[in-house]
Amino acid sequence: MAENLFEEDKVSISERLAAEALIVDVDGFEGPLDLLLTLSRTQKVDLRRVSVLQLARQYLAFVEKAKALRLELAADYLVMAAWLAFLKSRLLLPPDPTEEGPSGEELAAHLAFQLERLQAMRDAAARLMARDQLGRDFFARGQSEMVTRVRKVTYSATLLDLMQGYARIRTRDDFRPFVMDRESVFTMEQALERMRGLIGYAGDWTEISTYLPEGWDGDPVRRRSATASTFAASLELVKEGHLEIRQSEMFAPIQLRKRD
Amino acid sequence: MGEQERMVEAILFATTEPITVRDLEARLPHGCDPAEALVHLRKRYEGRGVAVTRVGDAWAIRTASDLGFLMQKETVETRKLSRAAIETLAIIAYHQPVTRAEIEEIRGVSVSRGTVDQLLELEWVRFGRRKMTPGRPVTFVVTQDFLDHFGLESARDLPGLKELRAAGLLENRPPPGGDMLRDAGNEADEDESAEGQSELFED
Amino acid sequence: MGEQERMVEAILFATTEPITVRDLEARLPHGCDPAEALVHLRKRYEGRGVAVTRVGDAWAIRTASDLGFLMQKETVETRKLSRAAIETLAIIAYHQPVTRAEIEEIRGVSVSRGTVDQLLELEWVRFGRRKMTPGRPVTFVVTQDFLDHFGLESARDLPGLKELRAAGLLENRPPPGGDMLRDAGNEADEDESAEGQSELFED
Repeated sequence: MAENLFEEDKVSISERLAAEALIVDVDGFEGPLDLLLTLSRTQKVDLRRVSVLQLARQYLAFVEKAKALRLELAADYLVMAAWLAFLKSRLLLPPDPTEEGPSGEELAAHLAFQLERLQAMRDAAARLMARDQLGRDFFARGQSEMVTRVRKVTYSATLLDLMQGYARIRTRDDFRPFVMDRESVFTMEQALERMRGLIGYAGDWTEISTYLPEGWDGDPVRRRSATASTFAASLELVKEGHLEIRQSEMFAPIQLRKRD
Repeated sequence: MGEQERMVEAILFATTEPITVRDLEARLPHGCDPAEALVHLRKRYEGRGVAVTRVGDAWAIRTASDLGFLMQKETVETRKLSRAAIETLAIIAYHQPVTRAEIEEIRGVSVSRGTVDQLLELEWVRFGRRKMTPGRPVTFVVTQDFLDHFGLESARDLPGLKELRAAGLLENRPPPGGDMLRDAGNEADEDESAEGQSELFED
Repeated sequence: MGEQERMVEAILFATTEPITVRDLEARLPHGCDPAEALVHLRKRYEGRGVAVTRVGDAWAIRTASDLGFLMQKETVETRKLSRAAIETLAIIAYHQPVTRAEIEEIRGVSVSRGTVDQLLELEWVRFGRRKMTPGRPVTFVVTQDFLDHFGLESARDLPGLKELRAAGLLENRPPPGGDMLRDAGNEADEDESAEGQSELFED
C-alpha cells in the first residue's frame, strides 16, 4: 500500500503531463504502432529490452482514458487494444499445452521487432534527410550549354503521364455499360406502331399522356423517352392525316383526337 | 588549390548567368580577391575540356571551342506528347498486342494516322504479329526503347488499375451528378462528345 | 591531359542531368573508353570546388557540398515533404523492391494515396518488378533522381544500410501464427481488404 502511494507520487507531474499530451494529441499519431512507439519511450530502455507487457498495459490505459474523455478513437486503435489485451492474458497466464498457435512470448517478440524496425526506419529517414541535398547543399550546372543549334524535336512523356492517361480512359470505361445502355429508350417506330393501334378509339380529345405505354411512366429517364417518341409519333400521324392535335396554351396538356 | 579558387570555381559552375567580379566579391566571404582567383583558375583550365572565359565584363565556364562538335546532340527540343498519343501509347502498353480497331474501341474515338505514326517514329511502338481474325489486322506492341524511356523492366510491370487507384491516380467513382452528364453525352455518339465527356469525368 | 578526358569533361560540364557511360560512348568519337577517362577525371577533381560524382549508372559534376553556403542565390525552394512521405521514401529506399502492403506493415498504418503519388511525381520512386507472390503485387524502388538528389552513388550507399541489415531490421519477418495484426488492421479498412482480396484473383 505504501509502495503504491510512493509509485503514484513518482508518476506525477512530468509523466502526467506527457500522458495528457498524448490524449490531446491523439490525432497526431500515425496509427497504433506509432502510439506504441511513443509510449515505449517512457520506459527509457533499448527497444530490444522493452517490456511488452508494460507497454500493453500503458496502451490499454491510454485507450481507457480516451474512452473516459469520450474521444473518438479510430477503429484500428481499438483493434490493437483488443489484440494487446489478448497478448497480455497470454503473457500472464501459464501456457496451456493443449492450445495451438504461437506463445505469448513469440507474439511479444514480434511486436518488439516491429517497434524496433519502425524506429529504425524513422532514424534512417532522418539521416537521409540530413544528407547534403541537390539544390540545397550541392548544385548542378547552372548554364547547361547547347552551343550548336541543331534543332531536333524529341517528345517526352513520363510514366506518370502514361498511367494517368490510361487511368483516364479506364475510368471512362467503368461507365461504358451505362453509356451503351439502350434499354430505357422507347423508339419512335415503337411509338408509331402503338399509336396506330390505339387511335381507332380516340374519338374525343384525349391527353397525350394517356397514350404512354405501360411501365414507362415510373422511371424519369424512361418516361422522358416514351413521352418524346409518343409526341413525335403523334405529329407524324397528324401529318398523315389520321390525327388532330391541340394545346390551349404554353405548357398546357397536349390533346389528341381522331380525324374523320 | 587555394580555398578562394575553389569557391570561385563552384560559383562559376553553378550560376545560371555569367557573373561579374563585383558580384563574385559580394558572394564570397569578406576579404576575398576574386580577380586574383580568376587568374589562377583560368590558368588551371588551360588546355582542358572547358575553359574559364570572359563574357563582356562577366565570367563563365564554357566548353573549349574545339569541342563544340560534341555538343550538337545536346540541342534537342523536348515537347510533351499529346494527350491522344499518350492515351494511345498507354492502351498499346496495357493491351498489347492490340489492333487499331481495338484501340479505337477502348478510347471511344478514332485514332488519327498521325498519332500512330508519331509513336512508330519515336520507336516506342512497333508492328506486332497479325491477329488471326478476319482481315488479319496488324497489331501494335511496345518496344525496348519504350521500356527504357519509362524505366520499366517489362510491360508486365506496369501497374494495374487497382494499383493506379491505390496510388491516387484513378478515382473510384464518377463525381456526383455524373448521371446527368453521362446521359447528355449519350445522345450524341460522335467523337467530339465522347472526348468532351471524358474531360468532364477527369480527376 | 588525354583528349578523351577533355571530351568527357566538356560533356559532363555541359549538362545538368547525370549522363550514363553508354550515352557518353554514343556521343564520343568511335573507339573511346569513357569509363577509363572518368576514373582519371574524378581523381583530377578531388578537393576542388566541383566534383565528378557517380549517380547509379551515370555521372555528373556537382559543386562540393561544403560550399553550399555560397549558393544561397541558386537554391530552389523544394516542396516540403510530409512526415508520412519521408518515412515512406526511406522504407522504399532501404527495403526496395517493396510492395505497398509491406510499407503498411512496417509503418503500421495504411499508406495514403497522396503520399505515393507525391513521391512518384518527384520522380524519386518508380514502379519496379512485380513480386512473385500471390496477386503479383507491384513494387516500388528508388530512382536515379533520388540518388542524385541525396548525393548517393548507389542505393547500397544509403547511410547505415549495413548496420540495419546486420541487425535484421530489413527483414520481412512474418508475424508468428500468421497475419493476426495485419488481418485485424485490414478489417478496419474495408477498401483496403477488398483490394487485397481482388488482387488475388487478378489476371
